[in-house]
Amino acid sequence: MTPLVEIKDLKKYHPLRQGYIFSKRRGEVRAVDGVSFSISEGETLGLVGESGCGKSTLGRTILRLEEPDSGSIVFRSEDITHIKAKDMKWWRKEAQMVFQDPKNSLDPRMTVGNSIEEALIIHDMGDQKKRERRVKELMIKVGLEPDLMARYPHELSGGQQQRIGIARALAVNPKLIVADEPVSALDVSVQAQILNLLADLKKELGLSYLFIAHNLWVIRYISDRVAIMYLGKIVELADKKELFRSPLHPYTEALLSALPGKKDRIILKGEVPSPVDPPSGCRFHPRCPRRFDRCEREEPELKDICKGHFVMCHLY
Amino acid sequence: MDSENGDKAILSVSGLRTYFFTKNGTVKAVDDISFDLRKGEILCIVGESGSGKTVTALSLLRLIEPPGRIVEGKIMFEEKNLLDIPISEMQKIRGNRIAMIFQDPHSSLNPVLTIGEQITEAMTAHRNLAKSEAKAQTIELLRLVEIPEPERRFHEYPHQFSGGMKQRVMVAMALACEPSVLIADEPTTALDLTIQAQILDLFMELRKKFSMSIIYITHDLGVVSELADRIAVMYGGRIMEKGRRDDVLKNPLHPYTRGLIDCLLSESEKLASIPGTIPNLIDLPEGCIFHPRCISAMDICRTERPGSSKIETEHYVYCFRYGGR
Amino acid sequence: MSLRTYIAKRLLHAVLIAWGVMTAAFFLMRLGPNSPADKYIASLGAGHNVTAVVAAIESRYGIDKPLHEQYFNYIASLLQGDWGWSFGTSMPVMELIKTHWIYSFQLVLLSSIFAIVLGISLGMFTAVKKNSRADHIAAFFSFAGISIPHFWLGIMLILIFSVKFGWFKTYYDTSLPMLSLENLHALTLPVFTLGTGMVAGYSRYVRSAMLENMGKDFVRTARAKGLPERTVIGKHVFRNAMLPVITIIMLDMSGIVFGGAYITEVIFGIPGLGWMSLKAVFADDYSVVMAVTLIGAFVTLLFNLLADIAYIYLDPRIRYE
Amino acid sequence: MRLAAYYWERTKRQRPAMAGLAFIIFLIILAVSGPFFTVSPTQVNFDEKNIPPPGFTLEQSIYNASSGGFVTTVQRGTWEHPLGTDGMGRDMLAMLISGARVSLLVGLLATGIAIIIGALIGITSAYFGGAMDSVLMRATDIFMTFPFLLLLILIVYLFGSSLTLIIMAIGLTGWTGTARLVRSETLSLRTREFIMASKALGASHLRIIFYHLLPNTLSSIIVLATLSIPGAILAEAALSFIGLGDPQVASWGNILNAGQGSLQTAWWVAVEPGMMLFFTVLAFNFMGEGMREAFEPGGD
Repeated sequence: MTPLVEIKDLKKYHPLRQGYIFSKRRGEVRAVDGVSFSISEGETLGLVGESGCGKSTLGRTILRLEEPDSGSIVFRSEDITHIKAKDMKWWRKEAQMVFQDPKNSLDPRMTVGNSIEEALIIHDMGDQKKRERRVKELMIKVGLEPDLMARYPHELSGGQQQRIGIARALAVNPKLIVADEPVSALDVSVQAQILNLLADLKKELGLSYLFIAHNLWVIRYISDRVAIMYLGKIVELADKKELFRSPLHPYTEALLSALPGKKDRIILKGEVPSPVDPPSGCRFHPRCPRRFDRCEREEPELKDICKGHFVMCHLY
Repeated sequence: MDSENGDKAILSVSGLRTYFFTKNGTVKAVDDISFDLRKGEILCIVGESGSGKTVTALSLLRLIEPPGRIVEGKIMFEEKNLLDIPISEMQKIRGNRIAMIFQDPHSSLNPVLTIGEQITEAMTAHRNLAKSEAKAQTIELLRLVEIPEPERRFHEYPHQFSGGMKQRVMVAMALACEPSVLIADEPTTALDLTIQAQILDLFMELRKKFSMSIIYITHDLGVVSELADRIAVMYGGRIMEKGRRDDVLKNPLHPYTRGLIDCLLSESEKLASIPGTIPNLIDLPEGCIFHPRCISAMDICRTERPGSSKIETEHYVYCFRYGGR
Repeated sequence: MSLRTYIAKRLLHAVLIAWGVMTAAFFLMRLGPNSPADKYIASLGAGHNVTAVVAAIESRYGIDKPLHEQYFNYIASLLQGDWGWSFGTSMPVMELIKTHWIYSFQLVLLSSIFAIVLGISLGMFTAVKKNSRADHIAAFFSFAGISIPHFWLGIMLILIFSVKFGWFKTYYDTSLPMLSLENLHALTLPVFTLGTGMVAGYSRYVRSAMLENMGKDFVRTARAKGLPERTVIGKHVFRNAMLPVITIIMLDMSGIVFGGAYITEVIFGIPGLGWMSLKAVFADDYSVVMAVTLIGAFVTLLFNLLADIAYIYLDPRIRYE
Repeated sequence: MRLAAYYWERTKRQRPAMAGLAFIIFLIILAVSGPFFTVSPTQVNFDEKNIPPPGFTLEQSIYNASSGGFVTTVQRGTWEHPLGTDGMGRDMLAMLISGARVSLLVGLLATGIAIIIGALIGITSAYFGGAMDSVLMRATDIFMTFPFLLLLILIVYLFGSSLTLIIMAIGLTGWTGTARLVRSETLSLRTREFIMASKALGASHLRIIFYHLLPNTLSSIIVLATLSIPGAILAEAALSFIGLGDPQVASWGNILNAGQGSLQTAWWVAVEPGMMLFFTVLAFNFMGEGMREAFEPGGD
């Protein structure tokens, strides 16, 4: 498989500023701190991590909704790391985003039809008649009655709102969709519907997903490969079946042990440290049940252990 | 109070209805539910949002605020119906005999009072304690819930604590008077994965130590499978199925319970899902409220509300497929 | 951020704003179509050596100097306490202020106490009794209180209680000793005039702040602990509700109090700063008008600063950031 | 717009707001049509001075030119002057209607100016942030530090007191509240996901400001505008009342000023304009509060 998008050593730091006249940098939140991976055509990469690990920032930076500090993003051999705002339109058509909170991701003062149509207006896709037909098509595609297009977001249920969010993302025929926790705000019985919809659309339209979640059963269902993120870094990346069968990184082991049906839960001590001042050496070492001397001193690298199973740990 | 199978129940709820009288109509948040809590057990109430599980918990302590009101029912606790006693007597039970932990530890603590004061207050409300004595006990409690440096943290404010630590403070507060019943309303939902595991672990330990009876409210079937002795599944303000953990999880009978478990635990290519959405509680469907989403609905489901049918010891289902009359 | 840095930051901000205020006042003065000299000459009438007077006044005000020099002189003399010369009364403006400020101060102080005590009690009461008949009646009266023009209210009070019933004098008597019951009696109508709008406003702020906090999760926690309702409201809700209320009350000092006190003084003839300023307007006493405006701004600034500092002591989230 | 209709439906349910609206419409009709059925508000007639409203009487001494002495007469109110006359014999009704025109003009125009300036400054400040935000907000702080009325008095004193100038002055000094509100609303909207979604679709800054930010702050702006009108009206009335208003026009504040001097004799001259002011301000406040409640999200 050829990579659709390839990310190399991507970094995104958010500066912390103080003072309003002579603002000075007091430090930075290392939200994304050197991340590399690729997503193949038609593949879903699941990205798992706890809140504050930088997974959302990573998603946004790839879409260039935030400016990367260093590293590169290459889409089909086109480097998009530094393209200017005015040359970005084609990239906006190739890559789209589905958001976490469906209610918040729709403009409350616009009908949902207009929200979808906005994509078509921005990219000059057809006259009004054509656009309306396309909006109807899209709504049917995501499993909604086209009559709903005249409604406002607050008149729809959470599941319906999220379907609108998906339709809006599909309007420009993208190849890549970054889905940032698209089901975590929904009820369990509705989550399954949206996940099935996303899986069907992927097959039908040949999409690739970067699927961000903190919930492992969601990831297990939707992903082809899975990346585990901790404090701005990817600590393990492997084929889904491989990862769930034999997790290597102690952090991954602990996360997987929380899945229902697993009897002996691994309980990690302490809390996620601040990304402003991450621990020395391996970032996970203060909480790691299997740490040894070297972990504190030396930062491990993301190594390929066997056939695409990457792990960042001194144990291997 | 004897429960359905003759065991001693510490808390027994029957026919509880809590409605919210809003401008747009009456929300039947809890609509005729009955269950027992036995001594030393963990009862998990499982449901999605809008199922009425939180309102049930609040009703037990009579913490329902207008426009909500407990319309009818009986809550028997220590030989008394909690719905009949005056509010002053209810205040003596709250925090003292029955304590509660809430979902969001960030908003459940008063931001302008120190942690120490908030826990001490829970103690002195019910017991005559000297100030120094209350402080010593509070610090002991903080140590019990594994908060490091309790003497220092006693004087700190909630915003100086992380989410997990705040929830530990809430637990300490609930334990202040060593209650016989603890109600925990989704105590880990607002927390991160690894922190959730820590809090759950704390629960298990405390349960062993204090032999409390716990009502644990959650939407997470994974947690249920670990924690519960018995389970009650709620949907749209009603109980759909209740019984011992293994009976319900391994042999779910109600189509809703089965759907829910399939959603979460299936590993097949296509996720099982329940069609449709959660009903609007103002305009509930006639008959069984689950019938519009039920794959095996019959005619009678559309017109009549099913009663409970006893499948085996302690396993009850509210569905016409199993009698329901 | 430590406590000291926080306070230092607020102080720096206040100094910056004070400088901005002085600069704005300076340019406003220079932008005006009339120079102080023109105004003074207009009031002199004919028969004077106009050129000489103009020259004298312009050098007194320093208007003959280049603009930047005028600006620095102006700021420097303000900082030294030289606030100009009042032609109307032939004395330094600072002296004039020193004799008049106390009348404004007593009016504002008494009205604020009246308004804060009554406003907070009324707000708490209506919040606890939400949607009761008493709450609706209080809501109606606070709307009326907010909407009633206080200068009209003052006149109506005079019409009813002074003209009709003769309980009070129609004018404030300056011969009364400051700390006496008679003085308090004489200030009844003025305080009521100025205080009504404040009571109405404060009671609504307090009510909405109380109601907002009564819906918070920590209040439910407090109830779940078994605390009596009195403690829940009086301790948990009240302390949180007071945070925004104190800020609003402090910030109000500028709008309601200065505008209101100005006009109340005019209606009742209380010789405070407002009364003094209006007299100066009609006497074309330029420096006095300017001085009162600046005092208003500086006092507002001071109250903003006090609000900021009060906040630190009330809200631990700022104290320990 | 279906959304506008929806909010109108919800506002309609607020009874005080509707009463306020009715009063304001009545006032506007009166102000516009007044000149066609009343005498001139400036027409002085000393023979008819201090006539009370019908139903009231007033004893006063009037100099009788033919007998050359003072005669005590009892003045009775007549329907010719339904609200009486003032000390110069001017018809109160005519003056009050003229005052309504002045007040409405001041309220609407000055608020309009203030809202436009405030909204522009607020949105620019929040959307672009950084140094732009710092400078604009410090300027706002400086403006807010001057007590509103004192600043108005200073401006009127320095630049003269025509009605146009007063309106300009109120508008140019009254924008700070709007700027703050619009800024804080824009700041919180800016981080909302639907703005992010528009950016992801490739929307331009202008599109985001005009299609998303502005419509979403509009309801707050409308409410604030409605609640700001009374402030503008009262400011003009206060200026006129202390004698710094436009002497060329009969405004409620002017009449009230004259009324204070004749409290002992002609009480109605002070009562009537104040009453009009009170009801007008009350009407706008009721309307603003009602709209605020109706626009509140999640109200149902």
